[in-house]
Amino acid sequence: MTQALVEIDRVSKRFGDYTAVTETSFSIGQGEFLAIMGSSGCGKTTMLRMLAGLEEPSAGEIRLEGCSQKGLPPWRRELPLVWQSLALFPFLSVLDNVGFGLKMRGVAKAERDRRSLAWLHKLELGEFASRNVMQLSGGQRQRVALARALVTEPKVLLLDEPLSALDAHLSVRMQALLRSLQRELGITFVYVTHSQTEAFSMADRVVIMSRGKVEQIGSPQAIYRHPANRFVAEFIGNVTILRGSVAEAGDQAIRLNTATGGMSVSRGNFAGAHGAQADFYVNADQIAIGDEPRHENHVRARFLSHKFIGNMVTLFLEVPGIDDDLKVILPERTYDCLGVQPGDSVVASWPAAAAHFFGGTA
Amino acid sequence: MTQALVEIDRVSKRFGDYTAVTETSFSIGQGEFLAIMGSSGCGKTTMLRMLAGLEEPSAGEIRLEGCSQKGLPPWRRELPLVWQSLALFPFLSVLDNVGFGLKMRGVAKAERDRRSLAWLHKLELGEFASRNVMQLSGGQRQRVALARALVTEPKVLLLDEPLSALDAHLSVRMQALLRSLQRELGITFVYVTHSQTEAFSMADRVVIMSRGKVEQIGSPQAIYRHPANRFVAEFIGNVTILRGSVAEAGDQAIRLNTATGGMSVSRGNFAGAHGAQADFYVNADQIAIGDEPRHENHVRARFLSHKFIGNMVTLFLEVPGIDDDLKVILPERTYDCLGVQPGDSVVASWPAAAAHFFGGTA
Amino acid sequence: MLKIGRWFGWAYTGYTFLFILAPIAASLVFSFNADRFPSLPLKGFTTDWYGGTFTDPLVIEAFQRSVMVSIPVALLSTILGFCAAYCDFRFEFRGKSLFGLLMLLPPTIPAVIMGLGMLSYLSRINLAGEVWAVLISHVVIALPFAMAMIRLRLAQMDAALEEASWNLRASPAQTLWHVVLPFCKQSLVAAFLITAAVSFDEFAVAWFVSGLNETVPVRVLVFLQGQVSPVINAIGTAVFTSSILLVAIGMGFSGMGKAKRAAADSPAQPAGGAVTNNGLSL
Amino acid sequence: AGSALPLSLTAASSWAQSSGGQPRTLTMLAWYGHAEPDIVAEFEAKYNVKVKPKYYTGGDNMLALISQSPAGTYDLILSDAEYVPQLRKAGYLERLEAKDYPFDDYFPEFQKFPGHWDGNDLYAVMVRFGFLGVAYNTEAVPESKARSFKVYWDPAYKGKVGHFDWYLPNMGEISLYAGHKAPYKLEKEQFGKLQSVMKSLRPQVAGFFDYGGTFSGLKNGQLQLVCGIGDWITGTLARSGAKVSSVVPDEGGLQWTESLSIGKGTRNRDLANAFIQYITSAQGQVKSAKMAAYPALIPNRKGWELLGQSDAAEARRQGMVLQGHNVMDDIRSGKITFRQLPVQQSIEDWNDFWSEYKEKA
Amino acid sequence: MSNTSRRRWPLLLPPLLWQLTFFLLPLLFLFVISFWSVVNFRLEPDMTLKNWDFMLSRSSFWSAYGHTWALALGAAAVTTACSFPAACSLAFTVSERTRKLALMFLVVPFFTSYLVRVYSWQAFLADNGIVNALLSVVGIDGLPMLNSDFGSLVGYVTLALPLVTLVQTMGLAQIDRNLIEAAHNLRAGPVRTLFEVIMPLAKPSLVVGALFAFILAFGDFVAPTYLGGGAPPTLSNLIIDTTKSGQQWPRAAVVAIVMILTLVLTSLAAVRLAYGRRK
Ligand SMILES: Nc1ncnc2c1ncn2[C@@H]1O[C@H](COP(=O)(O)OP(=O)(O)OP(=O)(O)O)[C@@H](O)[C@H]1O
Ligand SMILES: Nc1ncnc2c1ncn2[C@@H]1O[C@H](COP(=O)(O)OP(=O)(O)OP(=O)(O)O)[C@@H](O)[C@H]1O
Ligand SMILES: [Mg+2]
Ligand SMILES: [Mg+2]
Repeated sequence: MTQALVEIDRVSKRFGDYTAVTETSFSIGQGEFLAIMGSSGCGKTTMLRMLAGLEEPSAGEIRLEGCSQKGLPPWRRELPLVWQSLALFPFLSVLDNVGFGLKMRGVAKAERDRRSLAWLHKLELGEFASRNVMQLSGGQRQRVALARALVTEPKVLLLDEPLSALDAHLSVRMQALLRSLQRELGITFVYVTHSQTEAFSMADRVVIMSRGKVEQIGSPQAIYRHPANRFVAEFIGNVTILRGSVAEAGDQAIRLNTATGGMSVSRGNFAGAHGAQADFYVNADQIAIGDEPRHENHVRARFLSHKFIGNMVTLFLEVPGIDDDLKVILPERTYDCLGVQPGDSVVASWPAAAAHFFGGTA
Repeated sequence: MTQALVEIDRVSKRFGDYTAVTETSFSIGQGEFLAIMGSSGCGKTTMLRMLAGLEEPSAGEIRLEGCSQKGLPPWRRELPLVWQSLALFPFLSVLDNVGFGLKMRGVAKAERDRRSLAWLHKLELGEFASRNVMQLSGGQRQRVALARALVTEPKVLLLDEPLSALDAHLSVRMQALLRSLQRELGITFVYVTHSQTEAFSMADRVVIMSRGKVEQIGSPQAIYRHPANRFVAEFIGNVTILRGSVAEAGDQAIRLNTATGGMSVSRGNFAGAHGAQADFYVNADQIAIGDEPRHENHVRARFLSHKFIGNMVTLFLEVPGIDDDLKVILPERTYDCLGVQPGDSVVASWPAAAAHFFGGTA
Repeated sequence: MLKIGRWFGWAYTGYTFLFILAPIAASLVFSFNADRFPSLPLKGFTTDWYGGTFTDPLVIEAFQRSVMVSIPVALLSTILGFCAAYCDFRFEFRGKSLFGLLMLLPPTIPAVIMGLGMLSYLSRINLAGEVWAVLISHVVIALPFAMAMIRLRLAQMDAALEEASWNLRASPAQTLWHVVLPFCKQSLVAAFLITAAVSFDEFAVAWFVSGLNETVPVRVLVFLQGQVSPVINAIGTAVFTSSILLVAIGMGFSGMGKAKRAAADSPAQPAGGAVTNNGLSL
Repeated sequence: AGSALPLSLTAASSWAQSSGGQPRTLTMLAWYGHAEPDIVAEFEAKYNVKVKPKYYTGGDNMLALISQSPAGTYDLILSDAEYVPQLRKAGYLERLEAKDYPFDDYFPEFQKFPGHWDGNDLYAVMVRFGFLGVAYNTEAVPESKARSFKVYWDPAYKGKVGHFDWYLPNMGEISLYAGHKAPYKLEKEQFGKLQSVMKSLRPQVAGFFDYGGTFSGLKNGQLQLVCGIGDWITGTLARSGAKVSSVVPDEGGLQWTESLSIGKGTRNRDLANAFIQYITSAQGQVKSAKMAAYPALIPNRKGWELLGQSDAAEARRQGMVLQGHNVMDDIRSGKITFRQLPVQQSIEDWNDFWSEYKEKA
Repeated sequence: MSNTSRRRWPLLLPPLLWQLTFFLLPLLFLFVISFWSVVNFRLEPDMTLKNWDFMLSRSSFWSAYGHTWALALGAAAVTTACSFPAACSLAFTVSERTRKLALMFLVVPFFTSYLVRVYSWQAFLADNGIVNALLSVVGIDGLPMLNSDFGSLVGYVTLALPLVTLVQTMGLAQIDRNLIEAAHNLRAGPVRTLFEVIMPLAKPSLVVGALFAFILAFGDFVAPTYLGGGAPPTLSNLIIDTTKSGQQWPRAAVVAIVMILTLVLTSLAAVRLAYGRRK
């Protein structure tokens, strides 16, 4: 990681009795694209608002380039925020919206307009400069909000679910725009989102939060492949969680007894004693389906239902003895070749390398 | 397809000068799960509202079990609708909300409550019967709205983006619920949605609309593999569209000259004469990447950027001579093995079977 | 900095309320002052003025009449106001903006002019000087208040609510009865109370058209023009007390109650994240 | 406008009549005070009747109320004498029988009061009267100064001079000050002079007040001189301890007169008649002289006698003593003129000037 | 819904007929009698322009008109300025609950006899009234307040302040907080935010509040009579004086019509100012 630009140091935020953010620490590097994800109400917006100075932390400190921001009112900070609702000024033209921040910094009108216009052109909004913002479409407004935040050339840009109001297509295009802007300008983005797709496809690192706490920080791949705990695994939703007691510890793998028989799980840095209960997870896209077991771990299961998403199919299998359905993700072509029908009995199998304990790195 | 339950016969709807739905015809079979998709403002809601009788078609006719619904006001129809906003009655208890339709049909109180309660239990809401609907969570309200529509045991249920207000997780669980309810009850669902995932994973058939017109109707797989036209292809977004002139027509494939050289495209029922210009598309997940061409069609391209979505990676390649980027979808593991970096030069290749003309069936 | 601004704001607001409430408070004080004229220093405590007020047959009659007028006024204006508000909310028709103007204009017509117009018109149709005249004029004045309040409530109604009701086979009439009216219930009660208060306080038009059938505020006006007696303060204080009760109850129905209920409910509602987790357990 | 209307009863009076044991209702249109308990209680008890007043605030207001109500609304009409001819001409009054009333006991000047008779037909009976002059605050203004209308122009009282908001008494007084012996009968140039004299007074003036405003203005010291009123206000105030008084100045004073008539279309003629008899009798006259709302002089000589016996102090205060100088002497000396409507100009002319006068600050 | 059009009549007719019969007709009738004449204290149907001619050619009418305008405008300005800080405080710095309570206290006087309140003000504003008594404690003596335009203004403000504060508070409370925070986030401090963001956003409620104050003051006769000393007269005073003057109802009707026209035009202009200027 590059040098830490923003440091969040044991920050908590309480609203009355309710603690929205609990003793959270992490730092954000120069030029990094950091996404914050988590279920609704977990404190993402609160985190961002504390960065912007719109809320004061109840405890802890936020540092920007090493300087504590404590007590600094929002209008003294250089951390522009892009709101989900955009918060464009409805009584101003597009140009004046973009120029607002410059005006507040005392930039003269001519210079202000020049710089605003340059940004509008960059975001392909040049022709709308004199329009009222209310006359723009959703995607256009979105870009105006971006231009307004970027025109002062900040080091860090905060974004709170900026794309959630857009329809799927627009959202995809805006993602591309955001990503390329961020690369091009070398700005640090702190990006709050609900959408796994957005976070995973854009961010360098993703923070997963739950109930005011950070559950995991890491690259999208790391989180996807190696969820740190049950919460993250369920949140990402691409694994099946199983449970067993340690029967035999090998070098590479550990053998467990589960409700459906013995299973091998990658050792990682797991240190459970013989007989200890342990949760582990199996990656859905590393499971093979067929009439015969093809890997060392295998269960016989009943094919319940499937979901077709893009060119992938998710299969739900009922395994005797375990509560959750076993999730299997196959490319559509593989699924077609299998020719199974709901209700059929199949064998699911996976190598020890597809199963991991929580918290172990691969 | 089973017997047509609902027939939409050259239906148009104009609002003043604006035509929201243009001469649309299709029919919906008994017990079918039909999803309607399309970009915002394309007339999906209008279509549904015409079915429910909330809008009267400007031209054409809607028939239910062969009977024209023309002139029938909404309160004489048996086509319950589930609103995106749910439209629950805030001043009634959960039980009374569910029983409203029965009350309007003159069902006595005791019987009404019995039937409503049975539905609430079925949807695991039994314990909330006497609560005010405002006190429920989003997902619970959603189920109340469903119960209210289903309690009268209709033949057809209309749903307008019922899940769009829920967060991603809740939405996935509700999808499973809806799908299993529909199967179990054998009711016809007409389901409007924005979300490709929802439509493709639940529906038997999908209708793709654009600007008031139907662009394609078919099973999710058919639409995914064989978009009928450029609009659908771009809407689904998993192909790259290319253009060429017919050079040589073979039995299985047709050879075209394109800006990047000759290409073979599956013949399908294409009937263009020699020299004719034609668009064709290449499925992104059937393209191989490497240092060498691996299939008969190949181009040299520059790897621009990639997007990580779940366990798949989308690569964008710049090909000299074509405007759009070439889209390639690879499993993450394949991508990892390739070890390419943005900026690298690669060879993309695909078999003739991965390229199709629009409108041709495979 | 911000704190100072905040305190300044609150102090200023306090002064504003002082300005608004001072005359009311003074009238309360002077209603117990032995001196016949409201001036300083106070002369000593007395309840004579109340005694005088509540034994004066004219005042008692005026009170009875005010009550008798304000209740039907409130009823009629609420009903008519609902009809007007609903039409404005639901229907599109030619001349709708004129309709709205006609419904909402009366409060902008100065009371003197309304009085003048009402008196000359009602005397043409043999109603001037009758209780009916007061009733009619007050409905004209109060209807816009009722309409505005109910219209505001209707604006909060999801348009889909009525459609949902039709969709569940309720005819438009049934929908009005089972959905729209229950939805507006609080605002109907509030409109009733507030129109009653408007009628109970209106003096200018009533003075023109009431003839011998004086209402309480007309009596006050007559006292003010003629006798200048502390009875004015006594009546004022009594009317203030009853108005404050009516309005408080009205407000309670329209908003405060809701706020309170919401506050009481919120613990029952699982906080953000919890909704996701226990919302569905299929 | 209401004259063409068919006869109808108010809801209130028809209720009262339909129920036997209930008291009947007698309606009265009057200045404030004439139907208060101190005046009517005895009458009400005697006839089992309830007197129900509508109080007006000036002759024009009274005319408006009559004209906008159906005939028969008001059984009794108490009006300022100068309005009686207008009411009669407009057909709002019933004719009265002269023999019903104790005219023989009246001072001769008041037996055949101008305007109350049309030839030999009687339409109104005089009940009480009073003088209008200079009303002043006895602490701020010495009586010697108040003895002339000139005091209104005194710079010491700038901004402390009030007008009773009715053109008639004010313009009459200033007309007297301008030297017009017949203050309401003005030639064109005399009217012009009146206007210019009045305009010169305007800078002194604090405002224009109704009865209530005048009352509280004098009481709380806001006003130290008031033009257009007399003892009917200051007397009342003095009774409650205010330091105010009024005098008839040397230039002369005006007399206001209140008279009772019976409204056209009354359903209670007998009661109405009885009331006039009651209030014009000696006992009634004493009550009227001492009316709580505002005291006044009475035209009934027997009334004077009775007042002298029952309340000598009040009789003295008002100058209604049969021995020694009394108010009748002022009238007989020509110092007092009846207030009346303008003769050569129209009411509107005077009123318009009054409006204009108010305007110029 | 096209098929609802027939069903609106049972709901539309009652209020429509009521307001036509008892509101529009009286006003039209007022217009009609402005062409009638008065003979012998009685109104006689006529078709004469002389009332219009008479009133509109009077200089006293026009100066009353000017005076009323000035007073009403003053009332609108003073009330707006007085209530804005309070409305800001209520809208932004207190809890929802406190705000509701405060708004209730604002509404209550609206339904408390205005006459009684004006009467009460006399005791405050008189030369030796309560205010002067308090002022003399700090060594200021004898400010004349009663029976002046100042007195009238106090009355108007009494009448309009609660309503205006209410309108402004509701307008301000509706402002999207995000916009204020966005302004802060773009480095606008509290004062600049007030002028650059809050004021433009609150413009409709400011204008509508001022309009209410204007309308109320324009038509009120109580404050100028009991606190303003009745001089110089306002148009409402003029109406009352004119009806007194030999039953000149037609002339009073002329004044009334001019007042209504003025108010309608002012309202239109104000609404345009409040909502119209959006590109
Ligand atoms: N001003 C406030 N007063 C009281 N509680 C608050 C306040 N702001 C936020 N909260 C609470 O803090 C918690 C976290 O809120 P926050 O807005 O940060 O969630 P979030 O993660 O952004 O959720 P979402 O995804 O729904 O936007 C929530 O439970 C919320 O109710
Ligand atoms: N009542 C109406 N009057 C005028 N135009 C209307 C009306 N209802 C819909 N439209 C227009 O008809 C078009 C189709 O609207 P519709 O609501 O059916 O779109 P939609 O496909 O449901 O869009 P979305 O995905 O945004 O819900 C839109 O352009 C809309 O503006
Ligand atoms: Mg948030
Ligand atoms: Mg829609």
